[in-house]
This record gives sequence, C-alpha cells and structure tokens, in this order.
Amino acid sequence: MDLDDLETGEYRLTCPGETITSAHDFMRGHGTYVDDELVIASVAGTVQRVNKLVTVRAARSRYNAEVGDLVVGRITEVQPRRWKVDANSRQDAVLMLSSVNLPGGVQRRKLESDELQMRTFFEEGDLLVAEVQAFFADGAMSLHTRSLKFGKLRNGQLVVVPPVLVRRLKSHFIALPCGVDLILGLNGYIWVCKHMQDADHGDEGFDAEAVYSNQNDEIDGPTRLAISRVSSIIRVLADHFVPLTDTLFLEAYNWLIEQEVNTKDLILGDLGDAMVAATCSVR
Amino acid sequence: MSVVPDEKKPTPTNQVQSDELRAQIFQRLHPHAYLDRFLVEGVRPDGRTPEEWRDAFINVGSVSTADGSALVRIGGTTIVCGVKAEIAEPELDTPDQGFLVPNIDLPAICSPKFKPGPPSEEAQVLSERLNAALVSTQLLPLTTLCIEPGRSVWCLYVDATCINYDGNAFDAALLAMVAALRNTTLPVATYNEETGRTTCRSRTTRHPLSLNRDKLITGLSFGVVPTPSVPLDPTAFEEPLLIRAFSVVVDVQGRVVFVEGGVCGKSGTDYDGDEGSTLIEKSIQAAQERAKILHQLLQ
Amino acid sequence: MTGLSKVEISYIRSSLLSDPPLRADGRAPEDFRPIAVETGVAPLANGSARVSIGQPRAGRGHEAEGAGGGTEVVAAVKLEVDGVGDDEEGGKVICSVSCSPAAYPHLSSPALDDLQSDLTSLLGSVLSHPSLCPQNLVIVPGQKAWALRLDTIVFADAGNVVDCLMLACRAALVDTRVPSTRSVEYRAPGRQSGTLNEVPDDLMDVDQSRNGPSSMLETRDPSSAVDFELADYWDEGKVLESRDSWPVCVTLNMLPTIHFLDATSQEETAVPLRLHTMFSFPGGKPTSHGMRMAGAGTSDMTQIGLLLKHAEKYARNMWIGLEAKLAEEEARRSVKAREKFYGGRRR
Amino acid sequence: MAQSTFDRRRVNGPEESFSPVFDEEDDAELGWTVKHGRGLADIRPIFLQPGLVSQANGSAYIETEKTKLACAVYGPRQSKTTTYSERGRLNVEVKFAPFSCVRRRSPLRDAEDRAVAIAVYQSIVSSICLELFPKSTIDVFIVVIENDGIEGCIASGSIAASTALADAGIEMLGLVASCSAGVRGDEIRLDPVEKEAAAADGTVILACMPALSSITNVYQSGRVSVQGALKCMELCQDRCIDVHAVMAQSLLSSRTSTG
Repeated sequence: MDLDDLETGEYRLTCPGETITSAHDFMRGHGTYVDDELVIASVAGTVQRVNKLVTVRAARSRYNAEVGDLVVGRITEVQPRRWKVDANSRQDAVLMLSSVNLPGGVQRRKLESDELQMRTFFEEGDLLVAEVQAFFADGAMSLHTRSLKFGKLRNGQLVVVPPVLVRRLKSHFIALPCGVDLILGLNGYIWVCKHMQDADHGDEGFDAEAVYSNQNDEIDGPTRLAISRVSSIIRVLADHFVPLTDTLFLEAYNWLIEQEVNTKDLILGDLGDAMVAATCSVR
Repeated sequence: MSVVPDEKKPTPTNQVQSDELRAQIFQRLHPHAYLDRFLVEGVRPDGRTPEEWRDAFINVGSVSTADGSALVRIGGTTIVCGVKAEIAEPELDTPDQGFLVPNIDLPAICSPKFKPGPPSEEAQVLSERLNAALVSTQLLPLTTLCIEPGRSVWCLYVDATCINYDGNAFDAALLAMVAALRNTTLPVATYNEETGRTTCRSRTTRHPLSLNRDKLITGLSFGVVPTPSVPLDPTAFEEPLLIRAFSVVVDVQGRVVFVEGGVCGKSGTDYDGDEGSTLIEKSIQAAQERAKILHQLLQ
Repeated sequence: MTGLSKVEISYIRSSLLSDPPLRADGRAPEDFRPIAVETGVAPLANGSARVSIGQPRAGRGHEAEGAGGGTEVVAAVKLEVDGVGDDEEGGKVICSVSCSPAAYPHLSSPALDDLQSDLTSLLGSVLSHPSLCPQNLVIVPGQKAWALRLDTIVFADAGNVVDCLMLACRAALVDTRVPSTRSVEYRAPGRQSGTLNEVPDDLMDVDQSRNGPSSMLETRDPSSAVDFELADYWDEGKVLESRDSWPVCVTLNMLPTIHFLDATSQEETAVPLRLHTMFSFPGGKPTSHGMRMAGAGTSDMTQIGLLLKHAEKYARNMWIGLEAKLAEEEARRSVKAREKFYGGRRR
Repeated sequence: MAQSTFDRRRVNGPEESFSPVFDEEDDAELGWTVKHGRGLADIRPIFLQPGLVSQANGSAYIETEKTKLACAVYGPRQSKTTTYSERGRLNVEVKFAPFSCVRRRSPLRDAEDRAVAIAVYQSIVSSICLELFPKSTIDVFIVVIENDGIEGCIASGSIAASTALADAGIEMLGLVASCSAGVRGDEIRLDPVEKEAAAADGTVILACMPALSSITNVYQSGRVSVQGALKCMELCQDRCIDVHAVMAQSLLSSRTSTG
C-alpha cells in the first residue's frame, strides 16, 4: 500500500507555506508551489516523493477526478441535452444525453423525442453510477454510463465518506457474501444495495424498463438488515478514518455477527472502537 | 385554445363560446384597438358610456377595532379604511397641532399586478396624492387634535387597504378616508401635569372629530384617450391604456379644490389649447354633478 | 443537496413498514440517537445549554449528507431590564432561532431566513405563551421587569431539529438564574421605614423585592419603589419560577400504520408528515403545551388519539432523563459558581 | 404602537406614538364570562362569500362576528424560481390591516403574520392535488380586516382559503373546514373570541376534511391535558361538519348566481 519512497522512510507532515526542499534538486508536484527557488507546500498533508517529483497529498480534500474513475453521483439539474451531476467534486459533473444508453438498443441514434423526455431517464435527485470519460476545458468532468454496469441506482442506500478513504481497487463493484453489493465511488459516495443477479448480459438483454425504473425490487427483511449493517460498518470505519477495502468489510461484518452486536449500538461509539480495533489489528 | 375555423359549421353554443374566446384573444393581443373600437361606438367594454360613473357604495363603522372605519366600493374596486388614534408629542414648531397620517396599501390580494412586500410605486404615489388632498383641503383642522399644547396631541393613522383593485383607487380611497374620518370618534383625553402622562377616562364616552363640514371632499378621476372623449372612472383594464389621467377634488359646495395629473398613461399626443380647456371644463362639470351624489352617500 | 431520489424514498418507507421496522442506522422506531446535554456553556449568559442529538461530526463539512452526523443546538438566556407598559404585568420571554448557514449549505439565504422565522415562531408560540411567563421576572412592580431573551443557534441539522431546540431551551431556562435585586425607594425623611435590610451597610433605604401579583396593587402609588439595585452575593440568583413547566418536545413522524421518533434528515424527506408535541410534567402531571402538525399529509382522529398517548409516554421518558442530567449539571455548577465568585474576590 | 423607523415609501407620522391608556381597566378575568348568548359548543355564525375579488382566480370573504378577513387565490401560475419541481408550490401570505387589532400594527411584516400563514398553509396544503401542477405556484393571499383572536383568525383563514381555492377551480381532495376551542379547567368552549382565548388555559385549533374524515392540522397552545386536547379535537371535528355545509352551500349558491 505504501508507495511513497522517501529515502528516510518516514512520513512527513507539512502545512501550507512550509518549505519542503530546494527547487534546484526537485520538481514541484501537486500541492506545492515554487517561490524564491524553494518548493513550498500549498496544502496540509503528507509529503510524498517519486524520484525528483515532490508532491503533498492533502489529508482531506474534495474529490479530484481522473479519467476512468468510477463515481457515484446525484442528478442536480436537467439541462438541454445534458444532466448536471453532483459528484462531490469542485464543479458539478456533466452527463451528456449522448453518453447514456437509451432504450431500444445501445447503438441507436439520439432523437429529438429523447431530448424531450430526459426526465424519464434521470430526474433531479436520482443517483447513478458512472465513469469519468473526459474533462471539459473549464475542468468540469464529463461522465458516461455506456455500460450495463452503470446507470441508475436502486434497492439500497447511500453512505458518504471522505473521498481519500476510497482507494483505487481492481474492481469497485464488490459483492459481499451476505447478499449485499457495494459500489465504491472514488468520490466518496458509496452505494450499498441488494445483490443483483448477473443475469442475461449482452446488448439484446438491455431492458430500459429496469435500467431507468423508479421502483425498488422486493427486498426481504434479512437483506435490509444486512444493508443497514454494512452501511453502519462503513460509517464507523470512516469515522475512524480507516481506508476502505473489500477484505475489511468482510472482517468487520463477521466480527459483528460473532459478537452478536445490534446494529444500532454501533453508533454509540465504544462498540465502533472495538470493531475497528478488532478488524484492523488482524491485518 | 384555438379559434374554431370558419368553414366548420359550429353549433350555436359553440358559436357563442368561440366568439367570446376570440374577443378575449383580441383584448389580450390588441388592448388599444379593442378599447378604441368600443369608444368609437360610444360605449365601454363594461357597458357604460364614456360619461357614466360606476355605482358607488359606502358602509361605515363595521370594524370595531378601529376608532372609525368605512368600506367603499366603486364598481369592482373595494377599499376598507380604518382610523386608529394614538397619542404623541407634537412637533416643536407646531405645538398645538396633531397629526393626520393617511396611507394606502395595495396588497398582493387585490390584483395580480401587485407583489407581497413593501409598498409598490403606485401605492407610494397614491399615498402622497391622498395626503396632499386631505392636507390641502383642511378637512380636519389639526389644532382640534390637540390635548395639551406642546405636550400631547392625537395622531390619527388613516390606513386604507385595497381588497379588490378594478381601477380608480384614488376616488375610492379618498371616499373611504373621508367616510372613515366622519365615522371616527375619540375618547376624552387629559394630560396630567404631574406624571407627564396622558390618559383617557373611559372607553365609552367618545366625541366625533370636528371636521370642516363644508370642506368634505370627494375625488373624481378622468382618463384621456386619443379619441375625443374622456372616459371617467376608469377600470383596471382601461387605466394602463390611457395616455393621460387626472383627478379633480371637489368640496361640498362644488368648488374645485384640487386638480392633479394622474399616474398612469404616457404623455404624448396632447390636445390643442382650446380643445383641452373645453375638455377640462366638461370634466369639471361632470365632477360637480357626481360629487353631489357621493356627498349624499356620505351623509 | 437535491433531496433524495424516488427509489431512496421508497426504500426508507418500505423498510419502516416492513416487519420488524428497520431504519438505516439499525434503530427501532421509538429509539433516539444518543443525546448529549451540557449546561453553562456560555459564561456571559444568565443560563445556557448545548444539546446534540446523534454524534456531531464537527469539522467534517457537508458530509453530513447520508452519513448521519448529529443535530447540534446551543441555547442561551440573557436577561435585560425593560420598562413595563401601562397595561402589562411585566416580564416577558422573547425567543429567537438563528440557523448557521453551515448547517444548511444547500439553502439560499431567503430560504434560510424563512426557516429561521418559522422555527422562531414555533418556539415563540410555545415558550412565550403568557401561561409560562415566570412571575419572578418582575423587578419593580409596574416599573421594571426582566425581559428574558432566549436565543438559540442551530449549528448542525441532521434531522429532528425541533426536539433538539426544545431540549436546549428547557436546559438553558432551568440553568437560568435571575439576579437578586432589591427595590430602592426614595422617601421623605422622618417617615417610618419598615424595610428588611439584608445587607446592613447600604446607604439607601432598601426594600426586598416584592414579587408576585400581591404587589400589583401598589403600581399606581407614586411613592412606591422606582428603581432597584443588584445584590452582591455569591449566589448568582434565583431560579425561574416556572422551571418545572418548560416543556420538552417529542416529534412523531407519521406513516399510515406506524410512527417513529427522532428522524434523520433522510427520513424527514421520505416521511414528511409529523406531529410535534410539547409536554411538561410539573409534579408528575402531564400537561401539553403545544401540538403542531407539520408537513404534507393527513391523519385522523384515531391515529392522533393513539399518537398522543404514545407521545406522553415518550415525553415522560425524555423528561425524566433530562431531569437527571440537569440535576447532575446543577450540582457541578453551584460548586463551580461559588469557586468563581470567591476566587474572583480574592484576586 | 410606536412607529419607530422612518419609511420613505409611506406617509410618516411622528417618531413615537402610543395607544391611549384608559383609567378604567377591563378585568382580564372577565374574559371567560364574556356574554355572547351562545352555548359552549356553539360557534359564531359564519358569513362566507366566494368570488368577491374580481381580479383574482378565486376568492372568498369570511365574517364570523368580529373576525373579518378576505382571501384571494392567484394561480396556478409559473413559479418564479428556476429550479424544476415536480409538484406545485403553495405559498400563503397573511397581512393584518394596520387597524385590525386593538393596537395599531406597523405595516411591516411581523412574526404573527408568519405564524398565521404557516398554520393556514398546514391546514390546506394536504387538501390540494399539488402533484397536478408541476413547475407552478399557487399564491394564497389573506388580508385580516378585523381580528378577534388569533385562533379564530387561523380557523377562519383556513376556511376562507379552502373556499377560495375551490372558487378558483383548483383540484382538491376535499374542502378543509376548521374550528377552534378554548379550555379552562374542565370547561371547553368552541370558537373562543379574543378575550375568552386570553383567559383560557389553552386553546386547540383543528383543521380537517370532513368529507374524508381526515385531519390536516392540529395547533395547540397554552396548557391542556391530553384528554382535554382530544376532547377539544373531537368537538371541533363535529362542528367542522357544520362548517363544511356552510362552505359547500356558499360555493353552490355563488355558482348558481353567476350562472
């Protein structure tokens, strides 16, 4: 996990305005600026060095998007041929009408009638999972949902954590054995929902009704309980500022079951501490 | 909302409905032409002739929380006016004069063109004109409001509230204010030298205000349109179409005490000197006749 | 924040309606989040309290959305000397609520103003009601009285802000001490003065402040007391007389078949209809000080009847809990106050 | 009372002025013994007339003895805000005429206006099919001409607003009727006047849709026992059926008279 290779091998914390090193020997990276031939930190966080490049990673910041990131967002506005999406970033993200799959085949042309019924696909408040496609000149990110994995979110609830806690993983779609799926948005929005069957894939199976449906599936009590448990685990881990990984969820979940803990007691504090101690020490 | 095409044979009820609809659309799209067509024929959209006033109605004393009140209706325009008497210290330069504070409120309830919030421009102008009319005519000698010179005087807040705005708010408001003042009674107040306080003996023993009987006034408003007629008592539809409007204030003997150019309409085409003066003379005559009727109502 | 999506709303509602009812954080319908109460938080106020429901995630900014966090309110009482009008008894309670923009980052400033005035009017209509006005706010009958200003600030809102506000108000009012005063009377020399002098070295004739309606008879007597002075004594003053009547609020969120307490912001969005009930238990006897229905939706007589019975029970639990906590705080406080006073003197 | 700030948008009076003080004072205790020749469970007669404000889409004037107020409905019309809303917005504004109370009210908006507006809003909001009016606003404006107790004002305001909405042809689930009650000891009086309400231990206002026997608003102030409050609500709900009949009658007769 620890990629930074500062020669001393130790973490160095710094604050804005603090001199890090000389600009002659090093290149300034993110979170720094150069003044009077010195590299100076512009954010508070840990100093990282890769060869000659010095960067400061902020301890806490809003989400900095990169192309290819998986994000969970919420529609804030419907505009001509595009949606505005809150993705916990500096600017609202943009989802173009041309970047979504429409009913009647993935490759079909967008019609004027589609523009008139954009609200039947996504409306204000809707949550969706998407991929960062590109950036506009003004820095706003453009999203796309042109995959069957992406689209409107249903059957669950949202948990919000600081974006730095979500690491880049091999897959951000995690299926836990307790019948709960997780979608870890790199922007810190995490969707916890009922496990979806990997049913008939393929373009022919694209079912517009299901993709843009505003109805939840039938969810039984145990699944709801599991969803609420997993959400609480995420909240507690985030409160303790623990980076989130799939193994961690599993351990914490099993610990909860072993201890026969009532979910609501987790928010009381002590139990949360115990859980974090138990699960994180294993690693 | 589409006009029925001519070639289709409409049923009689449809015919009536569609004619009505067409008239409405015409009125919305070309209000000036709409009004002109009527005036050329010598009638107005509400069925009156240009020289006809709307019915006026006065009801006094219905608001028990006020010291005097009146409700006035002129056509659709409805205004309630209440007088609240309070005690204040007089101004230094006029130690024996009380205060008369007339205000009109045009709240959002009375017309779609007004918004909730502070007084609109129109309300501010109207308040000023009403104030000018009431003060300049000396309907109520302010010295009669004195309790103890230099110490304590009555302050009469004359507040008019428009409930329904269908044009000519000035006439209705002035009528309501005068009627409310006529209806106002004040308790007997005494100033106590020792404590410096003014108290009233009883809630029930009250005296009417000493109004100047012969200065009872009524306001009458006229509009000016390009066609040679002066539609008087304009409605809310007509008001914005007038190029000029003016009001005449007439007292009980028919004397003109106050003439003022109105707030609505845009200046531009003016009449020639002669035409203009005959127009004004004619209107003043009409005003004097109307004033008689209104004075009777006031009594 | 653009509110919730339709599926989120239906998920929350169907979870609540499932058997057994389930909430996002695992609570049962009648469970509250942990409540923290602390009094005496504003040293310059006559009484103050900070109340939080749920764990405040201070300094974590807008992440309150979806992640819980807590609702946090501070209430403070300031007493100001006020003239008494001719037809007033004297003493009044003036409430105001201000909402920190940080608590509502998604609200425009006019919307925030509306929210503040709505909460102010809700609080005012309950706490400023004449039936709750403490008698001992009168300083000099007919002349001077304390105007009690109860100012509250909402620092964070993660749902159920009304219950939190009322808890903070009650805690602050119970914490309030009315400074001891003595009326000062100017008398013609030679007249018999039958005064009880608490502090003998006073220069003027002093008269222990006479409170209560019995002294109202003398208000028009020009020779009675006209001014007052503050007593200099370690005790900060007397508690408000109606302290066992300041109510607590329990908000019942209503779904057609069930009700639940202490809704989070998400739950409030999903279930808009609620009933605020304000109860006090002077001498153990339940008294309702206010009921307000809020939000779109309808109810019926049987549901309301049932809700009120439950509400009384919940309110009593909350009352007992708060009383215990306030007693604890009070014990701590009087020790502190005494130390502060004498400590200040010695220096 | 006092007009403290100079307002250049109005004609101004002196800097300060006070309500007259009377030597003989009313005894507040007398409030409960006010004589008005009606039984405890009787309400004041209601005069209700829809369609008085010709400029509005719908309107109503209500008079219950000394409580007099006018209500007008404008809309549904396009919302001013740019944000999309799936449901219509309801906006209630209440204004007291300066002469409507025992003391003169400053023409500026104050907390009481807002409190009455919130209560009326709550009473009527659930009766309107707002889901049928996306992006629109329905404005309900109320002017209180004479006020005889805030309880009566809220109840009458709700009745007038619901009647005006019906007069404007806005789709509703049902008419909202409203009634208030005052409690003192064990005695309950319906529709208390200002003095009675002031002398009461507590008051209850109930708004309901009698046609659907559903309750839209409960507004209780002062001190009441739970049983007392429930009893008040039941009495109010019974009386609301009569109020509903008056509302329906006034709407029907206004329809037949205008053809």
